[in-house]
Amino acid sequence: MTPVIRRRAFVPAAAVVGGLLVWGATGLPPVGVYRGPYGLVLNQVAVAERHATNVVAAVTFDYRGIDTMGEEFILFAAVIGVAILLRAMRGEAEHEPQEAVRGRRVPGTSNAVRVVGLALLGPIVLFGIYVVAHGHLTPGGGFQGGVVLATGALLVYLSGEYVTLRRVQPEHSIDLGEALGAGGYVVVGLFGLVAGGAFLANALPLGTAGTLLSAGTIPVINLAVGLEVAAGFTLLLSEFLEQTLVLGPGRSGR
Amino acid sequence: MPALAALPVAIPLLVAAALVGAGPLLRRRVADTVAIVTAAAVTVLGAALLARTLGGTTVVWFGGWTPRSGVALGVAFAIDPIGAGMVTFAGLLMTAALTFSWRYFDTVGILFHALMLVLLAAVAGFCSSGDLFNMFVFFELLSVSAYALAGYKIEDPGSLQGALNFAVTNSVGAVMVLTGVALLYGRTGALNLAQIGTTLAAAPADRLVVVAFALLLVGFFVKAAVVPFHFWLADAYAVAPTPVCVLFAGLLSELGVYAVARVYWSVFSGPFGGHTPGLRAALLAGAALTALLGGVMCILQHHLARLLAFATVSHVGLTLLGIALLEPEGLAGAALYTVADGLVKAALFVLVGILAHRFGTLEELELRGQGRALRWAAPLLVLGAVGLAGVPPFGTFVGKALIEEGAGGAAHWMAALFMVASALTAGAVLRVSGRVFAGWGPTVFGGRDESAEEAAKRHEAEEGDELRVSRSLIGPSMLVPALVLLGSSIAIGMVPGLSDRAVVVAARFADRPAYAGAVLGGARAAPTVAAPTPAGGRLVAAAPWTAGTLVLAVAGAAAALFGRRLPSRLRRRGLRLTVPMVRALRGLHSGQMGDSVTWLLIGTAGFGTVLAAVLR
Amino acid sequence: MTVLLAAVLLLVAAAGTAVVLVRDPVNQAIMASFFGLLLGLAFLVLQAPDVALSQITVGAVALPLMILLALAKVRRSRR
Amino acid sequence: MKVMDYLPYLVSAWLFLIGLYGIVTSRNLIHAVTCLAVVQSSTYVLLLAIGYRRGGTAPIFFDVPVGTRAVDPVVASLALTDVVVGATVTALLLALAVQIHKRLGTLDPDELRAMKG
Repeated sequence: MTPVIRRRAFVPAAAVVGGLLVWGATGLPPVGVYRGPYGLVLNQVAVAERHATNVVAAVTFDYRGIDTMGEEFILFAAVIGVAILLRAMRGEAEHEPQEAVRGRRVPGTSNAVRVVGLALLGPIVLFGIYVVAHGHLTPGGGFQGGVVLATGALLVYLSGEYVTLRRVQPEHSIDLGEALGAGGYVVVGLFGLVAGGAFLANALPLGTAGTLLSAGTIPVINLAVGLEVAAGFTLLLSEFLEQTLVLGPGRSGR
Repeated sequence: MPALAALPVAIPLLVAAALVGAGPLLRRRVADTVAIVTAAAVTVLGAALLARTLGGTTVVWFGGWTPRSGVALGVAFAIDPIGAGMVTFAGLLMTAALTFSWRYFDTVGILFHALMLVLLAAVAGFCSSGDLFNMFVFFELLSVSAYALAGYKIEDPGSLQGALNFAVTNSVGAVMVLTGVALLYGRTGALNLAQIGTTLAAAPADRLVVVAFALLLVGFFVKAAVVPFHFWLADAYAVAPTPVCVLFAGLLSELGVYAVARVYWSVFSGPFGGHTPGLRAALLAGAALTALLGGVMCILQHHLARLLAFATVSHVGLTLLGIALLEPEGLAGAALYTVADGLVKAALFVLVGILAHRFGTLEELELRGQGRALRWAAPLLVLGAVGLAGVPPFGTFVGKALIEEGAGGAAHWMAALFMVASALTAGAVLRVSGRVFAGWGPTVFGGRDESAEEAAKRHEAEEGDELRVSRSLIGPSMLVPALVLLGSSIAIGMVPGLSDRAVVVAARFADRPAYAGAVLGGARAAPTVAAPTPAGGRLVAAAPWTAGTLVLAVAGAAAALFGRRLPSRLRRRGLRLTVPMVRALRGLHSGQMGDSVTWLLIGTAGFGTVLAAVLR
Repeated sequence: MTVLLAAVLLLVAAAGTAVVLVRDPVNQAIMASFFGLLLGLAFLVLQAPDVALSQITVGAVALPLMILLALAKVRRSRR
Repeated sequence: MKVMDYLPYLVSAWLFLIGLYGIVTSRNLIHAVTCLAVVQSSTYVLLLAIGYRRGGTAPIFFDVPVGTRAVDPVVASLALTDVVVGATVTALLLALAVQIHKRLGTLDPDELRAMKG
């Protein structure tokens, strides 16, 4: 198809599909009316059963914990995929990283930026850890906190010397973090199988609802997910960053 | 033994994480061995599950959250023999694929093994799950690992484009599935298949149910590559590394069909119960189109992996025919056909991979006559063609016979369709065998619109690292998988009384109230006993059609190879008729991402409108 | 509340359209970040703070960043 | 009022279709991948709208007692993980696009097709 034919074929088909979607959606109750039962039952029982005040976390990490394990491994697979897809480029880049970075650094990072970046780092990392650790109590958890932590790592990259950092920080430790986070989730599941009779069953003391050390396995899984997401996004960002920084300045041309 | 149900998912995932974590400390062969052992373990677990579920559906609630007064709070795996059979099948294919890659890649990272194992776990979860959103999660998981595996050969631009088209088209399909799930959730407030089915069965189907069904159907059809949702497939399969193709062609496409069957019988068979004739007609039409178009595209290919990719499209259509009958017999046939046919296609990809490994090309013309150096592979390739044709003792014959019988009064039409489609694919493979191993046939293609120069250019572009490896001898690690795969397909055809047992199992799969009782009641459902049909009859009925398939396939291959000896007037007239059609068909299969997505939307509009018409 | 929700959702629809129609990829990435932010806002109004937090960190920060980095790479090698 | 009741569903359908339009007409793979992110976001809007309850709070009973009218926690859980997963899939696609550009020097889908022959 040429672009013109494609557009002409697309518009009527899209109109029909849009019509079907809207037609089907009018079979839903009006927005604002949720009849349940799934969510209504959980809102009633989850806090008592799981001692987690954040019901979303209880659903994500326990009632539907197997889904989240799958989602975590989607992240795992995607990160591996990016590493595989960008592998050759890395090989090519390693020839002259030093000069390239020097070329980048002169107009780029000033000391002021570096200071501000590093000053921001502390609060960001603290915030990330807080978000991960309080996932079972208040909004947040491993997914959100993990991404926050990864942006903290990015800050290190941006304000520091990327190549130096790469030398200092062994790349494998991030792989290891990812593997630990992903594998840790499965281990918690297997632990539940052995100690609690079902995969992912909670076999830890539940504690007092509303306190940091409560909700049994949920904070543990949150931690595993936080580790996995932080390591995974750091890897993703650094894979893309490696392309640009090591190979030269970003915005140029055109 | 609730452990058994979760382990085919948990073990490969844990091993994959461990492989990545141990990373640089591992030697290549250690990683190979660990991965192969893991896949073999999943096969054994699957077989154990299969044996166990023959007595009744195994239901396991994660986290121990059993349902309360009919409301599922957690996620369940509800495994019946068809699901357990798919897990076993996936484990077997993965074992074969990983064994094959032992010698196939010169350098392969641990990441490859990790991705393969994640893919295996995803398939196991997908086939075990009794929860709609959970199915979606595993569907996404297997898709994402498949995207990365399809693009594995980064030196090959074709591979990257194929993977991108694959990923974008399938992601759109996944969004459609999720939209369908959301609509059903908005109506029923449930995600458990049995619970949704029970709630929906209480009322006749309305617009929401129809649209949700259409979205799920289209989303799964994209994965299954049903026409017109198949445009991404050839580009992705043709360029993926052979061990990955073994899985893609053997299993991945069929999973889309499996999903349609699972979702239809557990959720939609209640509300759509009164509309089966219309629905059947719509599904049969799509399946027949897929089988025929795939077959025609198959004989038009000169690149062996593309040829097999279109054979996959065609045979997915045949499998879907069995499901589309909406009868237990057709379903039983489709289940057997999926496994037996998947084994044959996987074996064919292994053989083609051996050719690529040895000769460094997959272009049929360049391989002409070269196969003499690999004489022993010739009978295997021919055997594979025989398997595609559905000839006894291959299991494909039993599956085919069941589907044809399930068609009842239309059995002749069904048999004719099977005959034509599988004669096309089997004939194409026979043609390849003749050209490659005996050196038969012309050195150019008649009526082709691709010049030798273009082919050479494309070949050059496609030659990636796997094709440039040392032309070492073919070791047993490459031969044995082919033998085992073909042998397993034959073994399936020789199990006595298998087709009768398959019908019983399928009847249970299709029994929605029994399924709901097993899942929500927490009890094992008593197996429904279907009226046994004499197995001999259906096999006898299928025999003449099978002979016809073989004759057509051989004749077609002979015409392609020795067509020059036909009177030239006849030939010219034939070419004049077919060339424009061929050119048009090739033009449609552009491999352009925007085209695939446009076709996806056109197909959705078409299917949606038809379903809205027949289901209301 | 409903008016607020409607207003935010219309903004989301407009921003989504803009993401598609802005053809220059760099401007598009910036638009995508804005779109991600608006989506996060909509999720807050829909009483889903967990999702909103997730959306804002991912959709408004991490994803546009990756797009910009990918573009930077592509632009550099185009010269 | 009828339209207001269904507005989120309309917005979701619109995002789905406009995103697809972007993919189909795109002249740049990275642009197309970003459009795919718009397509994906349609499901988040749909899910959260389905679980929304007028006057309900977030399903977090830290400051409010259990029994307070709250929105559905299930859709939030589904959407929250999906947001992260969607982004990683997008990252995978971006990596593919970057590699394609490296190998072929263009990101235009139509030029790429011509190159494939």
